[in-house]
Amino acid sequence: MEGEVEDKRITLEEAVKLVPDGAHLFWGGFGFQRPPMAFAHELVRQGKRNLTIYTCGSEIDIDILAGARVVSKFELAFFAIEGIGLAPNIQRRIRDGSVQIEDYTNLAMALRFLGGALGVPFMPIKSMLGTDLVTRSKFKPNKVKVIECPFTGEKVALVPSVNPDFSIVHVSRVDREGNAQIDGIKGEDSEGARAGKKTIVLAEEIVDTEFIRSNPDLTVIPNIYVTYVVECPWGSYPMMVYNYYDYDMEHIRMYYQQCKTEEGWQKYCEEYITGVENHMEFLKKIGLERLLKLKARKPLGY
Amino acid sequence: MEGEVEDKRITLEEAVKLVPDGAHLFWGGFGFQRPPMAFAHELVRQGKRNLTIYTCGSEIDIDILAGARVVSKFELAFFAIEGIGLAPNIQRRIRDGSVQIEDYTNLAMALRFLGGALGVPFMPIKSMLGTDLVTRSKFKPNKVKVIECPFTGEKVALVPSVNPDFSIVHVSRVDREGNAQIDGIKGEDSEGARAGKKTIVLAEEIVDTEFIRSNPDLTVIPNIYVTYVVECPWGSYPMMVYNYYDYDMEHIRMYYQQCKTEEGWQKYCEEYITGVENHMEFLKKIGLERLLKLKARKPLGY
Amino acid sequence: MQNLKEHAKPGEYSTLELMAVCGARAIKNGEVVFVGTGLPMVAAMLAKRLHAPKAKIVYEAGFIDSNAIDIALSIADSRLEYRSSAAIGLIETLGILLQGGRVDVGFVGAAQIDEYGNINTTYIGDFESPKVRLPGSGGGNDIVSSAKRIVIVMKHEKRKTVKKLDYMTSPGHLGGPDGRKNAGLKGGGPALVVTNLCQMDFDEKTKRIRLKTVHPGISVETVLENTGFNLIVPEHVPETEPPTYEELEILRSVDPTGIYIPRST
Amino acid sequence: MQNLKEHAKPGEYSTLELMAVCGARAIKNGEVVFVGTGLPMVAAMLAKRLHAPKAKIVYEAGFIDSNAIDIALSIADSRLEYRSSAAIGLIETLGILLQGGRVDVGFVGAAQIDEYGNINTTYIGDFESPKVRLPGSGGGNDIVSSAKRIVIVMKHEKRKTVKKLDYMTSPGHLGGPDGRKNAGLKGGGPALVVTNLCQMDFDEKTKRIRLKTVHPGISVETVLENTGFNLIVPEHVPETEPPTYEELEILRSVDPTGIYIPRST
Repeated sequence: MEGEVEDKRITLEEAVKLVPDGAHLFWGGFGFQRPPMAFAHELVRQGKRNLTIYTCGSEIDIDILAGARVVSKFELAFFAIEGIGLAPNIQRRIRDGSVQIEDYTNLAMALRFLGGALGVPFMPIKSMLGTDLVTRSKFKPNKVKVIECPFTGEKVALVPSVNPDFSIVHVSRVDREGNAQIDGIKGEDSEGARAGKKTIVLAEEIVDTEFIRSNPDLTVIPNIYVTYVVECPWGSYPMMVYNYYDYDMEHIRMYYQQCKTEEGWQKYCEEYITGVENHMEFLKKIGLERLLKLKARKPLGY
Repeated sequence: MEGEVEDKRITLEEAVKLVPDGAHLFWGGFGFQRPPMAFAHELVRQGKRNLTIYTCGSEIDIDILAGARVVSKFELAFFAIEGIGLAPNIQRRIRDGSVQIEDYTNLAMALRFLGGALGVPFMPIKSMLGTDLVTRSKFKPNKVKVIECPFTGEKVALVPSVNPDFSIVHVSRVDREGNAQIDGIKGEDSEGARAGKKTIVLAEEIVDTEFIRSNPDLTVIPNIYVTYVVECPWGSYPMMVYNYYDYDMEHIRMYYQQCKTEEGWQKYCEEYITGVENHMEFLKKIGLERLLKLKARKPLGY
Repeated sequence: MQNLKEHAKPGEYSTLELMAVCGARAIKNGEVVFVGTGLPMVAAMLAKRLHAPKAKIVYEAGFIDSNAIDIALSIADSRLEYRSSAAIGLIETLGILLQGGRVDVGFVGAAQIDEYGNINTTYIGDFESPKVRLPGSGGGNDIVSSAKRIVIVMKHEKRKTVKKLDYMTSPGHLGGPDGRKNAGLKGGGPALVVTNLCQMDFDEKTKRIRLKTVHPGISVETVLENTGFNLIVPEHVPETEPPTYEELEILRSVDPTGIYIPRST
Repeated sequence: MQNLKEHAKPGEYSTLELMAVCGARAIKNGEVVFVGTGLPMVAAMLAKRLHAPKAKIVYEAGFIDSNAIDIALSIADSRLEYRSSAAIGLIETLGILLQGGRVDVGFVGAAQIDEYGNINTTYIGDFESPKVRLPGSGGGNDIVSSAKRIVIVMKHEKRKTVKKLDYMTSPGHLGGPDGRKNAGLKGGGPALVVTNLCQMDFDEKTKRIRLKTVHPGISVETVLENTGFNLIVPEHVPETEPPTYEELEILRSVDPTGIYIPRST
């Protein structure tokens, strides 16, 4: 009775190869939760250049992409190593002029993704009004428009929708045709995954289609939105995935300290990214013992 | 460690008493799924008048409200007894001039609720353009505005957001402080429940707060949006609630046949609504045996 | 037993069965299909079990990639959840999937259509004091506005195929070739009309409705007699390909009790 | 043991502890509170365990009515899901809860503020060639735009309390009393500023910043020496009420290892 199931699985290397230089990417995860770290590493390994990244806020994942000169433009609301300090590589790349940032707010970015998903050219928002977020822009000619509401007369800001070439999202689990579940907060990933012209879903684990179809209510990203699926356990390390593993603060602090200098960053990049062949070799370098210590405990989920 | 839990439970009678004549209501459920039937019956019993109802599409629930002259205005996209015929009471009330309908599309209504929930005065939509849905209105001076997008130049319709006085939603289960779960499709209830100035959640069953907080991912309507909670088993009968019970097509067909005439409707109303004291007496009239036959089977959910 | 790929003979199938088969054939493998209840649901289920196993059926209430095994009576029927990929809501289906441009083919009905495929499902008679108030748009206008192509399924009568609609609920090609573009609409508009007498498509240049095939046993004259607007009739009008035995067999298994497609005698 | 309701004496608590207590006291029972990580999170957890057990704590990543038992290091930290009512996303928290007008009090930090409570968290120096690029708005502008009232928590320095911001990230009272209304903003704007030296509020008529209380041991002169803008100083400036032993005890149990509030010596 049931339809044929398409197999959308490819490897991380194959997925990253699909992204051409100059492409525009929605970048999933929020704060320390589910950033596509492994995808960032592979973008660096394959030497991609001149990408534009759209995201609400991210941390060492996008700092690495700036450090390795993979990304030249960001449209976002926030970047830092939360709770520790400013993102060291992005700071340097802004100073040397190789990275430009167009500033929005978190809600504005999330609505830009929702607008892209909904197929409308803009979304209304009641933030940003009256501030330099409206009046100043770095590289975007039409960053935001303030109009008077034709129903109430009040001022409303309109932000342009985004339909990036690729949406990159790291999730809890997915079946081979792309039905994805996300445990815990979704950040802006529900909208972002629906905004991309193509969407690549990386997942901690691949589950049988049977498992998904027994619980349709739990599907956060249905197959129709998903172009490719990548199995990628520990794919957000050293950040966290709810119900799977906690962050490795020791590694994050080491990253922050070391990347304060360009030399330190180059050393980190060589040691953990370009100097290892792939994601599995990276994980081996971190070591099984360290990973197992981070595994989430029930019912806490961290 | 944990915060105090507020008890928002009231009875169906108390909940309906809160609704004054002339109030504006979001009306939950979609098609045959989870309409607030018991709430409709109680509105009739308490003799409410001159309500305005906002909904995407509904069936015998709103036909009853029109028949009993509880509602004088609808803003909606669809009404009928699906698969059977036109809604008999609404037809008569339109003819005698006591009911007026302002037409939108299902997406337009759902977006109007989302806009109300989001606190913006309008939402953009790419439907309705070029049709009489834009050019003709019954009672609404500013029904829809077509503008040129300030980013792309394309035409976009704007629909006004809705923040009704009360949102009435029937769900699968809820805890006493108003955290609600909905099994199966949500229709426009997620947005509608968030748009109301006050929101009344009726539920098939009340569950312990412990149950909700063990699975925060399953909460569809969080407590902050909910003003009152009403325990209301079989509250959508003779329509359906996924995982709880199927529709009673025999009753629905009887309703349709009988309500083709005003006399038939008056008889139905007397027999099943005004002539029974409350929801429990209505259920007793239907009878345990009939109800048990409709109980949902696992894993089908119907 | 007959060869399953052979065409059934007159009398071996009903007109409704032929219409369902025409609807099914309009669905290509892998497409995202937006349908309501009734005949289009049966057509989509038939297509999925026959030539389009990778088609994804979407119902506006929120069911995505449904694999229902029982016939549903409501667009929001619990039956449609069975082994679906996801169960969400209207903003997801009508907003993100449909308006977002991800739906290939949408099926709608019509109380009236005009020669550009514009549709009325709201009022019969005058807007101010109508003879009949119909159910309204529902998701109909949304589907016709944004799906890549539209299949209209309706009964063929003179009073339903009119020169001027009493009310335009859903946009066909509006006034002609640039009508939809000028109005700001995203979808491709009506591509096929399936009736109890024939199939009609639209002239590429004028976007006016055109006879495509006549059903077995129906003459072009009969179609014209039952049509209220000016129908383009090509020189050669082929006969609609009858159902195959395979199509009929599956169709009857999809709706075994004949809820939407009563069994042919 | 001391009476829990008594005030602690100088030396028994740190300035950060006093600031957290000031933040907690700004939260009323039953309110919806929007906080980030750091000191405001600790303040909200303290309030909830003391005088505001019905307060609902919302974190922008999507955690609603959180009951975390461990201190989180990220706004999206899995620790915040523990026994929450719901875990959704940014559109829910920043859009529907906050912009929808359901958040009573929001806490934000600031790298610079001016005398109308306008906030900079984006650039230090010139926009075209800044000295430092700060993290940006994040949800800060959204919170300050739409919460009913705002509590700003920051270090009190002359270079941070300026006459003119290098960049306005979030709207205080803009140019004065009608500033927010004219701009179309929904929320009430900044109501309280908690620093390491004092608490400041806003003059009802002019919406300019005003000294409210000075922390124990801090003089009005010290505050003025460390302030870059014109601060309204009322005739009588009371001393900030020190923490009670009860407040301190709970505060220390909320952040037992002193991640955000190192233990006072």
